[in-house]
Order: sequence, then C-alpha cells, then structure tokens
Amino acid sequence: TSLDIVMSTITVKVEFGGGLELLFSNQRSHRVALPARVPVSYSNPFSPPSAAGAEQGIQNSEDAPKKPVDLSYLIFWLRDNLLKERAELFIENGTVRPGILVLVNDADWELEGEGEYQLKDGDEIVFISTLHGG
Amino acid sequence: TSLDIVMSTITVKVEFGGGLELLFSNQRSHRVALPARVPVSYSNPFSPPSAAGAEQGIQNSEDAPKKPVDLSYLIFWLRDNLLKERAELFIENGTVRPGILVLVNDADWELEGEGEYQLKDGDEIVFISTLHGG
Amino acid sequence: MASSSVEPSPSLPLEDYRRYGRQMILDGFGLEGTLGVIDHDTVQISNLQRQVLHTEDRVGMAKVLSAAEAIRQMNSRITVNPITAALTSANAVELLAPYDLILDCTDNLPTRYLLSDTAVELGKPLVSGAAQQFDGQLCVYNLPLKSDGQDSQERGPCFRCLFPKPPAPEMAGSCEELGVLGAVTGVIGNLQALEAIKLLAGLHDGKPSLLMFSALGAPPFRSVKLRSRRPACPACGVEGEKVGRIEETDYVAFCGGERPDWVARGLGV
Amino acid sequence: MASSSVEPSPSLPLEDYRRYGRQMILDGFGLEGTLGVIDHDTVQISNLQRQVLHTEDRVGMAKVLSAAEAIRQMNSRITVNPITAALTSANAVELLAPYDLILDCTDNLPTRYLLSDTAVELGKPLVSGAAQQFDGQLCVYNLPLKSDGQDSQERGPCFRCLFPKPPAPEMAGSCEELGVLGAVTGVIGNLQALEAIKLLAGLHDGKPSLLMFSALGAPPFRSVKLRSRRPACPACGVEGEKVGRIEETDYVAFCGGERPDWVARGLGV
Ligand SMILES: [Zn+2]
Ligand SMILES: [Zn+2]
Repeated sequence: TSLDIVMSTITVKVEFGGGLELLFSNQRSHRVALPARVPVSYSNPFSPPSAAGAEQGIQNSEDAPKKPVDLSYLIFWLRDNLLKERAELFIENGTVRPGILVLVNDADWELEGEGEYQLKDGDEIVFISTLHGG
Repeated sequence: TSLDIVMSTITVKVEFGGGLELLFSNQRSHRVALPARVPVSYSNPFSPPSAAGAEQGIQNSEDAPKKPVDLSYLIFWLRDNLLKERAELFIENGTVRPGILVLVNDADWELEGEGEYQLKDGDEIVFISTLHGG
Repeated sequence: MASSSVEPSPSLPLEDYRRYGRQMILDGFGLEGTLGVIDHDTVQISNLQRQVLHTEDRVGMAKVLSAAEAIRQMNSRITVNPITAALTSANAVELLAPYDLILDCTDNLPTRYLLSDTAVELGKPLVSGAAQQFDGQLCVYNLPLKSDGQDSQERGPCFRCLFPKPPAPEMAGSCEELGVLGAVTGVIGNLQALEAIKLLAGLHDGKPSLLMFSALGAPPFRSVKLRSRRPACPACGVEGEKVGRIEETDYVAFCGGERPDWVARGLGV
Repeated sequence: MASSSVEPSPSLPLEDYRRYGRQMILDGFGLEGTLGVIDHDTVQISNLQRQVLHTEDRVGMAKVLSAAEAIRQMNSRITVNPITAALTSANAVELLAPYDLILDCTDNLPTRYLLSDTAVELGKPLVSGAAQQFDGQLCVYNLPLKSDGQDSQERGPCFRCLFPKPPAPEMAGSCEELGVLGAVTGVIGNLQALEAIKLLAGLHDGKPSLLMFSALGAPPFRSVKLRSRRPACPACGVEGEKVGRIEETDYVAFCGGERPDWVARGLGV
C-alpha cells in the first residue's frame, strides 16, 4: 500500500546498552545518517578490523559496485566513526563480538538475517551486552 | 517518501484494559476492519447513544457525503458491533465516557485530535479505565 | 498503606550526580529526610501476600507502626513518621504539607481523587501506583515539567484531568475484592519508589507519561505519552475556565456512593 | 542470594484458572512445594539496600538462613530449604535437580554460565534477572516453547546461545563494584517472581523474549523477541553440530580469569 521512493541517505537510530555505551562516548542513543547504497566490497567479505581505524574504513568510490546499505555496513561505520576506544571489544572476526546481542526493531538480529539485513529509514538498531550484577 | 494508495478498508488493532474488557466479551485485544471512507453524518455531529444499540447505529448509504474514517466512527462502530452490555458505561453524550482514557499509538488521544483523528491502516487504539486497587 | 511521603533535605550535591555517575558507587547515593506513612488500618493476614513490610507476628498492629518497624530493621538511620489516621478532606492538606512529594499507595478511588486534589493544592508531585489482578498502572500526576531538560513552571495533568469521572462503581473493586498477584504490587511499588528517587534527585525527564503493566501481556509494559493539564479541570485548571468546583466534592458520593468497604476503610468523609 | 528454586506440587486445579479467573480471588491462588535457596555468603551491611529480606540484626548470619527467617515471618506455611554452599560445577546438578525451575539471582558471570548449563542439562527453565546501576534485564532461558498456545517439545535459547562469549572483563562488574539502585533490583526481582509463577501455573505464553529496563529511559521498558536456540551452541545445541564442549569449561577462566571478587564469592571452581 505504499511505494518507496529512492532516497540517497537513510537515518537510523542506534542505541547501546549493558555497558557498551562506554565505548561510544558514554552516550546511549545516536542518530546515524548513512548512504542508501554502499560499495559491495566493504562488508562482504568483511574487512578485518584494524587498529588504524578510520583510515582503513569505508570508502565511497564512485564506480565500485554497490548494494543497498545493510547492518554489516552500519557496524563498520560505527567502528570508523563513533567508536572512541578498544575496537576489539566491539568487532571480532569481521562481525560484532560474540558477547554482544544485536537487535533490529526489537527483534534479535538472527531473526532478521544478521549482517545482511537491509537497513530501512527509521530503523532502530540496539547493541547490548549482558548485565550480570544483581 | 511513500505514496498512499487508496484502500477501501483499513484494519486497526483495538485493546481494552483496566476492566473495560468486561464490556467486550472479556477479550482485551481485537482486530477491526473498517471502511476507509464513511458517511459524514454519523460522527459529526455525534448521534446520541441509544438504548436500541445496533439498530440506530452506523449505516452506509451509497450517496451520503463521505469523509475518511476517524476515531469517532470507530467508537460508534465498537458500540454497535462489539459491545456486549451496558453501552452507557462506554459512551456518554456522544463520545467515550469521561472516565475512559483513549490512546492512539501510545499517545493520549487529546494529543492527536480526539475523535477527529483520522485512522490509518495498522493503528493501535487502546481504551482504558483507571485501576485503583493496590 | 494508604499513602506515604518523602521529605528530603538535599544535603548531598545531587547536581554532581550526572558528572560523576560513572565513578560513583550508587549505594553512596543518599537523601536525608523524613518518610511519613499515613494509614488508619491494622495489619490483616490477607495483606501479607503483597504488603511485604508486615509479618504474621504483627497482624493486628497498626499498619503504619508495622511498616515503621520493618524499615527500622532494615535501616535504623531512616526517620519514619507513622501517622495513624484516616486521610480525609478535612486533614489531608495539613498532614501532607510537610513533605516534598506524595506517594499514592491506596486501594480505593475516593482517596485517589482526594490525594490528587491535595497534591494540586500543595503544588507537589503525586507518584501514583495501582494494581489489580494481573495489571498495574504507574503515573506521576502534577509533575513539574521540563522542556529541553530545563525546569519550567508548568505542571503535568492531575488524576482528575485524565479521569474526570470515576469508572462505574460496578467496574471498580479493590484488591481485597478482585485479588491481585503480590508480585504485580511489588513491581508497581518498586517503580513508584524509582519515580520518587528520580524526582528527588533531579533525574526525572519531566515529561508526563503513564506506564501500563500487564503480567500476561506481550509486551508486558506500554508507555503512554500524556496530554497537558486540562484548562477546564476543576482541580488544576485555569482560573475562570474551570468547570465544576472540587470544594463541593463529597469524595465517596462522587465515586458512586457509600459502599460499605470504603466506609470500613475510614473514608466516611 | 546465589540462586533459588521452586518445586510445586500442583495440587490445585491450575487448569481451571483461565476459566474461573474472573471469579476467583487471586490470593486464593496457591502452590505447594519447596523453595530452595543456595548461597555460601553471609549478610553484609552493604547488601541491605537491595536485598530486602535481610535486616541489620542479621548482618553476619548466613544469607540463606536470614532469607528463610524473613520468609517464615511473612508466611510460616512455606517450606524453605536453605543450602549454605557455593554453587560449583561439581555440585550444581545435584543441588538443583530436585526443583522444577531455577531462578538466577546471582551477581557474577561465571555462576550465570554455570546455572544456564545446569538448567539445560536438567531440562528446566532458568528465570534470569540482572541489574546494574539504573538498568536491568530479565529473560527465561531454556524456556519450554508453545506454538498457538500448545506445548511443544522445543526449548528456547540458553544464556550461552545469546551470549556465547562473556563481555570483556574490563566491562564487567558486580553490583558491589558498580552500584545498583535498590529499587531496580526490586523491579527485576518481582518480575522474576512473576515469570516463575506464570511458568508454574501454566500461564506463560511460551515465546522467548528479553525484557530490558532502564530506570532513566523513555520508555523505561523494551521487550525483545529472541531467536531459537543455536544448533551450534555447546550447551543446548544439536548433537553433532555443537562447537566446543562445556564439560571442559573452567567457568572462572572462561569469564576472563581469576578475579579476586569472584574467588572471594566462592567460585574457585
Ligand atoms: Zn487537573
Ligand atoms: Zn544454548
């Protein structure tokens, strides 16, 4: 009942919890604008995380093959643009560290295709670590 | 960024709480399909509630002037189609009884134009009474 | 208990809280003040399933004294002011005036309206919790509003703004009549305590909302954004636009007449 | 307390609950059985701010005996089995086998993994609550699933399915280290009790979900739909597809090595 009109950027809401916010300026909620189409090569196959951070991050080359922006791209974008310290606590072997739960609009990302989930304008993506106190 | 295509019916989710569900077969959650356009005369001005119930309810006449379906229409539709008993505990002076709080997609209906709020496909409408035990 | 209130003397530099939040150990977080507890009733065996301050040994004792004893056993430094009285329209303003905020932990509608009207008159927030069967509701009435994080002079709606008329008496009932799962009361009571702490510590976002809880629901919690106060509200409305006058209100009659249980609870206003 | 469990003998016709729910008084709702409480520790003054079963008088007493005493004072008909022992991989199966479900009320990660693995081994649901600072999480692991309201043989994910690796030790901390607002623990603890009651009474919807709570958030609660269990999970996965073996796990080492606080808490596994 609705027709999507092609947009050049989309905006998603990103939240961190369970202590992960400490890696991101201790700020839990972020709004992130992303290009609607991104180079294929940057998330499939994953580029390994690097200590150099942004320098080895995502580059938008005009003539590279493109695909709709997905959750994998967001993860690398967060590493390269928002992460303030210790990338290895967020990314491991080309995806989020296994102790981190990723939620797409209040559903476990495994139900949504994990990194291949195509982001839509207005999506809410949450990254949480388990709490364990009591 | 999206174009609405005209639909002939819309579906909304209706929930009752705080004891109001007792008037509606003790069922809290309902899905209601409504015509997208309804006669102007049935909710503005309100027809007074009547003991006769459905007989005096909403009629769809082909040539009556029409408007997009709104929250007032839903209220009368609920009275005429779902209410099982005691209409006066749900409707009073042509609107919901003052002790009932109406919520449109998790906002107080007063923020949304009250009865004049135009329903959209997928809306969630909640009717609650105050709880007072403790 | 019928209602309780907290009066803090903010002797700790609470404004430092946000800055040092990462470093600070939260149980160093403290407020001094007096906790008032108002109730005219005695502990019944049927209360123990949800009113966890009481014990079997204290059945028959005044509820406020039993509550004060339980608090003393947990933290002997807390000052509790137990008031063995039924709250009425004649004494409410005097009894509640010394406190900074009011907690509504009552089980009946007339007292809920009385507490709301009194909170408006005294200009204090009312942290209101209610529970029945599997459901609960939580709301701060007469909330001091903030916009963009800054205090404003405005207040959120009162109980009467949202519910100008009580539900039909046929649909009302107290916990003793309808039953309530003890843990539902526990969830709502703890959430009330949190709202009180947020208000006293300046951590509340100052946006009026209603939290609805249903233990069997999926999802179990729903947060609702509330309207501004109603200019026509007889309690908190704008002078000259009010419809009706609460000074004339007989709280029991307003809520459907003298029902034996309300009278038994001391609300023979 | 480290963990506690409930064993009901469903002598009441619980299947009649839904039918008679409108008429029944909920505090007639009852379960018989034994409540086991396992902890090796003694009551500290710093526990009292959130562990509300204890009192100043009982500081120094074994926590499980203090908890049993508090429960006896509220309801002397409840059978409590206090077990003064540290839960270890050597005794967990034996200690937890007699109960129908397990409540995880611990404050450290190694015990959380141990309880999850034991719950999977025993085929029992694990009602897990956690709280830190202003936040809480609630989840039933190894949940007996229902589809269309009918019991299935399937189970929901275990703790290890969702969190195959613990967070980095730098980011972990217990309540004693990070602090927690007592009322946050109270909200989560009451919600755990509700999940346990729903499971025992057959009222749980059998759909795995995670409830996240943030006292300062707007909205404060978020419900998340969870995945199925992970076929490769070393604890609850499918035979032949498991990656890793938990029998080899040193729980303390797995969670980042011997940290003095964990050892002090009795987890020198
Ligand atoms: Zn008002
Ligand atoms: Zn598993």
